[in-house]
Amino acid sequence: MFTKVLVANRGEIAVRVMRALKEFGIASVAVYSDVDRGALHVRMADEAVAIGPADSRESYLNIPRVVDAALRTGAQAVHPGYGFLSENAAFAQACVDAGLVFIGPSPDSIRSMGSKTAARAIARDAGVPTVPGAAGAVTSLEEALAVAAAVGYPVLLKAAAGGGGKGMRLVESPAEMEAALRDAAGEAERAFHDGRVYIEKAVLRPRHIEIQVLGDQYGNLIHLGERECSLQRRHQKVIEECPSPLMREYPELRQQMGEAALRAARAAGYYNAGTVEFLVDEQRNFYFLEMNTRLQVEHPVTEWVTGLDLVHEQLRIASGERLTLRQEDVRWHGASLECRIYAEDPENHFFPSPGRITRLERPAGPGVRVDSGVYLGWTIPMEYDPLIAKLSVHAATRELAIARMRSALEEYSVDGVKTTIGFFHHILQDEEFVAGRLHTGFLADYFARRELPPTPREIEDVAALVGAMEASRGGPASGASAPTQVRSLWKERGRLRSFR
Amino acid sequence: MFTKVLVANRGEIAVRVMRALKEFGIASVAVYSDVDRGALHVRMADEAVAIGPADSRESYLNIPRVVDAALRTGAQAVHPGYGFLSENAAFAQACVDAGLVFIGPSPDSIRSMGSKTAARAIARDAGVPTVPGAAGAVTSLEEALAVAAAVGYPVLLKAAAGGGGKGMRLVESPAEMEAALRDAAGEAERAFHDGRVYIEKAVLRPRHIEIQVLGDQYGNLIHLGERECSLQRRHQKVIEECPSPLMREYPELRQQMGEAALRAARAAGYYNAGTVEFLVDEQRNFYFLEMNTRLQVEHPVTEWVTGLDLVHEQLRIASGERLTLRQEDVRWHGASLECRIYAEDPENHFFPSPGRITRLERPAGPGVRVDSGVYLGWTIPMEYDPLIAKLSVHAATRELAIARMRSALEEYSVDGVKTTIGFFHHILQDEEFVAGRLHTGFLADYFARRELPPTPREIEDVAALVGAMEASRGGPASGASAPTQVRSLWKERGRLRSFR
Amino acid sequence: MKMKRVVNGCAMDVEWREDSGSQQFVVQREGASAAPPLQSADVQEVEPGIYSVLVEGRSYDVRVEHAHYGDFVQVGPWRVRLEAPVRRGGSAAAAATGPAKVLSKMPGRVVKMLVSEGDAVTEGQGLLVLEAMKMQNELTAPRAGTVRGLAVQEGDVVAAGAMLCRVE
Amino acid sequence: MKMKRVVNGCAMDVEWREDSGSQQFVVQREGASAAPPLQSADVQEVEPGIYSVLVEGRSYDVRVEHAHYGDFVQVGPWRVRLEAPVRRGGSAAAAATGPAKVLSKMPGRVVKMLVSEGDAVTEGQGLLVLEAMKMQNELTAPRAGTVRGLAVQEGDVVAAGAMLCRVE
Repeated sequence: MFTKVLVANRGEIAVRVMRALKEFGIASVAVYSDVDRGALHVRMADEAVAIGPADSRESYLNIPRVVDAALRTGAQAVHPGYGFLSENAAFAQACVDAGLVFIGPSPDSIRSMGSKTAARAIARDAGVPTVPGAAGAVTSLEEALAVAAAVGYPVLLKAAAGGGGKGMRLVESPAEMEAALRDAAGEAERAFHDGRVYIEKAVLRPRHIEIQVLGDQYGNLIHLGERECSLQRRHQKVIEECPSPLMREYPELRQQMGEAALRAARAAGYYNAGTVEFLVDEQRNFYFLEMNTRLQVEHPVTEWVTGLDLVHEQLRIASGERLTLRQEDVRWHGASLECRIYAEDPENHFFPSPGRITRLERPAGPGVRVDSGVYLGWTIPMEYDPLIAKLSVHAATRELAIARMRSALEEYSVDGVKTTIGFFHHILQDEEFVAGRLHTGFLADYFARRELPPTPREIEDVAALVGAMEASRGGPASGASAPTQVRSLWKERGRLRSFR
Repeated sequence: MFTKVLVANRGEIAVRVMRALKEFGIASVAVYSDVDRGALHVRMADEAVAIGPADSRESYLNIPRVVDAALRTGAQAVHPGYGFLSENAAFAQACVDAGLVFIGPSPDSIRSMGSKTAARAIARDAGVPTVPGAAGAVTSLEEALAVAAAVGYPVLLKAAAGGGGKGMRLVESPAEMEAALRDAAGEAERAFHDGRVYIEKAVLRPRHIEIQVLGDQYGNLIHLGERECSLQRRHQKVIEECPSPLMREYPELRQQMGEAALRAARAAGYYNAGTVEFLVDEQRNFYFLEMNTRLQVEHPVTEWVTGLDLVHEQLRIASGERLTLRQEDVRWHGASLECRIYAEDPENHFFPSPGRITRLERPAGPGVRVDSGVYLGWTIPMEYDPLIAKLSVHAATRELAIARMRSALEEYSVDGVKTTIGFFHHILQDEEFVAGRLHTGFLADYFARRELPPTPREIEDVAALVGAMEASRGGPASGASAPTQVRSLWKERGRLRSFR
Repeated sequence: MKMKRVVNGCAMDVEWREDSGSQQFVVQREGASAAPPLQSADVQEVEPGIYSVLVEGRSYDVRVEHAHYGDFVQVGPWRVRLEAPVRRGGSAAAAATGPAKVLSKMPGRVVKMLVSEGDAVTEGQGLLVLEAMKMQNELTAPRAGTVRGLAVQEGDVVAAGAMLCRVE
Repeated sequence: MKMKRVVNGCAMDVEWREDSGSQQFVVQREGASAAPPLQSADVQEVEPGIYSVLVEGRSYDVRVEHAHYGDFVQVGPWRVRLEAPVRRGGSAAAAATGPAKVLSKMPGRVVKMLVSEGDAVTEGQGLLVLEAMKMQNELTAPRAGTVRGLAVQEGDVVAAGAMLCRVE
C-alpha cells in the first residue's frame, strides 16, 4: 500500500478521500489555489502545496503543477476525485510518466471512454444497446439533418468530448437544427476546447440509471448495482438513490444492466471504480449513454446499500491488490438517498450563492451521513462548483429513507448563503417523487405543477413574535415602527388582563 | 401505529427516540425539568411539558408527573429510553393502568428480571449457566461468610435491585466481608431504595458480553448477536463493539450465547428489545449476569452491523405488530465500535466536568454516526449523567473500524468542558486493545501500564508559535512578558536575515 | 411591547407582555377582522439568534437569519421571510416609476458587458453577464430607459448587492 | 515579535517576523543549548481561535481553547497545555509554604461537610464531599493546617474554581 498520496482536488471529495487515506495510515497531500488556503481539505491534509491562482485553469487544472506537487512531496500516487482532471487522459498519462500511480483506470481507458462517440462504438461492439444516432461527430448541417431524419425527431445534440449537460441541445424539428448546432458546438468548444457534436435520438421521459463497476488490474470486474439519478436540473444530478424505484418492480433489470455495464467496461479494459450510465425508456429498454471513468459524486448511496467503501477499494486496486469480492458476494440492503446541498437559490433558477457561512448545523443520528467540504466561517469561493455537502441516508425501505432524509434536512441549517435544503424538503413531499415515478424531465414538470403548502398561521405567529422581540431589542432586523403606531391588540380584543 | 408518543427521558436517547418517531410520522412529546428548558430534546420535540425541578426524583423519576404529562397531551404510548424509569416496573404498570402503551416489555417481565436474584433463578431454571453464588439476597454476615466460603474467594457483592456498578464490592478474604457488606448495602439503599445484596463468585479477568434480543407480543423471539462491553470504568461501559473479538476466534460462541439469551428471555415472557448480559471467563464459559429490560446505551453498534433500527422495531412491536424478521434473516456485516463521549476528566479519575459548550465540531463522513444530546452554547447541567454523545463507527473489519474511530475522534472537538475524546484516542492506539485482549479489568491495567507518547517537538513548536501570536494580540491567554525580556533568537543563531 | 412586522409579505401587529417568565402575545394580521387569540409563549434564546419557543405546549425551534439576501425566520421546516414595515409613501412606491437600480444578486465576475453608458434599453434587455461557480447569469433591465452610472467593466469582481448601474 | 510561553510545562522563547504573508519563526526551549532552527510558517486564523498552520509544507489544524480549567492548544490529535510564564519569586513559590486555597474542581453541590471552621486537619484529610452528575467527590486538604474562611455549607451549589476554604 502507498505511504503518501496527493489528492488533486478540493471540497468535499478531497475531504472524503483524505478520510480514507487516514484510515489506511496513508499521509495525504493537499493542493490548493490562492482562495483555498483556508479550505477544509487543506486543514485536513498532512501536507499542503500551493499550486496557483483561483482560476482553476492555472491551479486545479494545471497538469504540470499538480504533478510537480506530487513529486516534490514524495507522494507515490494521485487521487483525482471527480471533476477537474479526473477524466483527463493526459493527466493520467502525465502521472504514469512521472512514475506516479494514477488512482483510476489506465490512460487508455480514459481516452477511449472520454470520447462519447468512441465510447458508443465500444459499447455497441460489446453488444450493449446504444441510442440510435450518428456513429461519430457530425461535420455539417446537411449531415445533421440527414441523421435526424433517419432516427426521427426529437433528437439530442451532444458534445463529443464532455459531460454535465454542457453543449447539449434538444432539437424538435429541422428548422431548429442550424441554431442548435451552432450553440451546442460553441458551448462545447468553450467548455472542453473541442467543438465536436454528435446526434442521438431523444429518448422521451427517460430515467437516468447508472451502474457502478469495480475492477482490478487482473481482469476481474464486478458491478455494485445501480443508482437512479433521474432528478436533474440543467443536466446536473440533484438527488440520487439506490435501489432505483424501477428495480423494485422489475428486479431482473439490475442484473441485466449490470451485465451490460460489465461488457462495456471489459471492452474498454477498465479497472478501478467507474460508472456506466444508461438511459432507460418507458418500456424499460436501456441504452448506453457514457462511462464516467472516475469516482462519482453520488457514490455514497452505493456504499450505504452494499456496505462497501469505494475509496478503500480504489486504493487497494491502485496499489495492485486483487479484488477479494466476487459478484455473488455483493448484496444490497435497504434503501439509500443522497441530496446534493448546493449554495444556490432554488427559487431563482438555482442562481449561485457564494459567500461566508455564518451558521452551520449538520444533521446526525442513525443512517445519516454528511460529506462536507465546508465549515462554519468558511467563505465559499465563487470560482468553483457550488456543492457544499452531500447528505445521504440509509434505512430499511425507500419510504423510511425518504422520511429520514426529510428529518435530516430539517436538522440541517446553513446561514449566510442560500442553499437547496428547503427545496429538497419540498421535493421529498411530492407525491410523484414518493411514488418513484422519476424521469429526467421530472424537475421541470415539478416546478410547473408544484403548489407549495401555505405557511400555517401558527408558524407565522411564532415568526412574527420572535421577529418582533428581536427587533425590540435592536437586533439587526429592527427598523421598528414607533410603539405608538401600533394599536393595542389587548384593548381591541376587550381582554384587558392584569399582568404581573 | 401510534400518532403521538411521550419520551420519558432527556439527552441523547430522547433525541434518538424522537428522530425515530419523526421518521414514522409520530408526534413526539418531551418532558423536561427546570434546568432542561433549553435542552436539545425539548427543541426537537413537537410538544414539551415541564415536569418539575432539576432533582430527577422530582421530575424524570416522578411517575405521576410523567404519566400525567402523557395523558394531558393525548399521547398513546411512552418510550422510557434507558436509565430513569426505564426499568421501573411500577412505572410500566402505571402506564398500562392509565391506558398508555409502555414501549418495552410487560411490567411482569421487568419485575422478574429487575430483581437480580429472581433473574438468576429464572435463568438457572431455563438452563442458562449462572455464576456460582447464593440463591437469594444474604441476610446476615454469617450467611455471607458461609456462601463465600462455599463458592471460594474472591467473591462479588452486588445490589439485588440495581445495576451500573452501584452497590458492588469485590471481597478477597473473610476479613474484608463486614465492611464491604455494609458499604454495598448502604450504596444500594441510596441508589435503589433497596439495600439487599447478594453474593457471587468473582470471575477473574472476565469479558462482559451481552446479547441483544427482540421479541414480539406473540412469542416470537430472535437475537441480534453480541456486543462486547468489557471496557468499563467504575462498572460503567466506555467502549462497546460488535463483533466481539472473541467471536472472531470462536464464531460458534455467538450462536451458543444467543440461544442461551433466548432461553432466559423466553422464561421471562419477554417482548420488545432487551439485553441479556453475560460474563465470559478465560475458558470461554459464559454465565448469565442480568437482563436489561430496555434499550441499551450501546444499541448503535448492533444497528450498524445488522442494518436494523432498534427503535423502529420497538415501535412496531409495541404497537402490536409481529416480528417480520426470522432468526435466519439476521446477518452481521463488518465491525462497529462505540465510544461514549462523557463530560469528564479522564486524567483525573473521570471527574465530572459540567459546563457550557463554547465550541463544538462533530465528526462526519462514511461510517460515522453521532448520537448527541447537546449543542453549541448548551450548558451541560450538573444534575444528570455526564454523557454528551455516543460516537459510533462501522467499517469492513475491526482494524478499519478502529482506524475510522481514531480519525473521527480527531475530528471531534468540544470546548468548555473536559471530555473523554483524547482518552479514547490513546486507548485506540493501545496494543492490547488493538489485539482485542479485553476483560473488565482492562482499563485499570491500562492506566497502570500506559505510557503516553511524548508530544513531538514540531507540535510543541507550532503550539508555542500560535500561543505566542495569540498572546501578542492580547488574546485571553496573554499575560505576555515584555518583549525586552526575551533574547533575540535570530541574533543568537547568528542568522540576521533581512525581512521585507 | 408592540411592534409591526411584515411576515411573508403580510403586515402584522404583534403585542406581547412579560408574565412571570413567559410571554402573553397577540398577532393581528392587517386587514383581518376577526379578533386574534391571546396566546401564551415561553421564548428562550438558546444561542444568539436561535430560540426555543413553547406556545401552549407546542415546541418550535426558531432560527433568525440575517443575510445580505434578506431576513428570515426558520420555524422548524418552515422558512418565513421577515421585513420591517415600509413607511407609507416611501421608497417602495417611488421605485416603480423613478430610476431603477440594477444590483448584483450574487458575488461574481463580470464576464461580458452588453451595454455601454448612455445606451437606450428596453425592459428585459440584457445588460451584462455575471459568472459565479461555473454558471453564467445575464442581468436584464428592470424597465425601459437609459443606462446611467455604469459602475463595472469586464473582469470586475462584484459583491452581492453591489450597484451595477441605473436604468433611468 | 518575541514572547515567552510555557508549553507542556516547558518555558520557550518564541520569536517571529512577518515575511510577505508568512512568518519566519524560531522556538528556543529554556535550557536547551543547541541553536533552534529557523522555520517558515503560514498561519491563517480560519475561525476565531482556530488556525490553519503550514510549516515547511506540513499542515496543522490548530485550535486554542481557553477554559476555566486552563488554556490548551490542540494541534491535530495532540493536546498541549499552554501557560503564561510565571514571574520569578511570584505566587507559585509562595503557594508551597503559605496558606493553601481549596478550590472546587468542578461545579457541583456540597452534599457533606467533613470539617468545620477552625478544625485542624492533616494533609490529605477529607474536607467536604461535592456531587455532580451522579458522582460524589471528596475534596482533601492540600497540606496540614487549620481550616479557615469556610465559604460553603451543605446544600450549596458551587461553580468550578470557587474558593471553598483555606488551609493555613
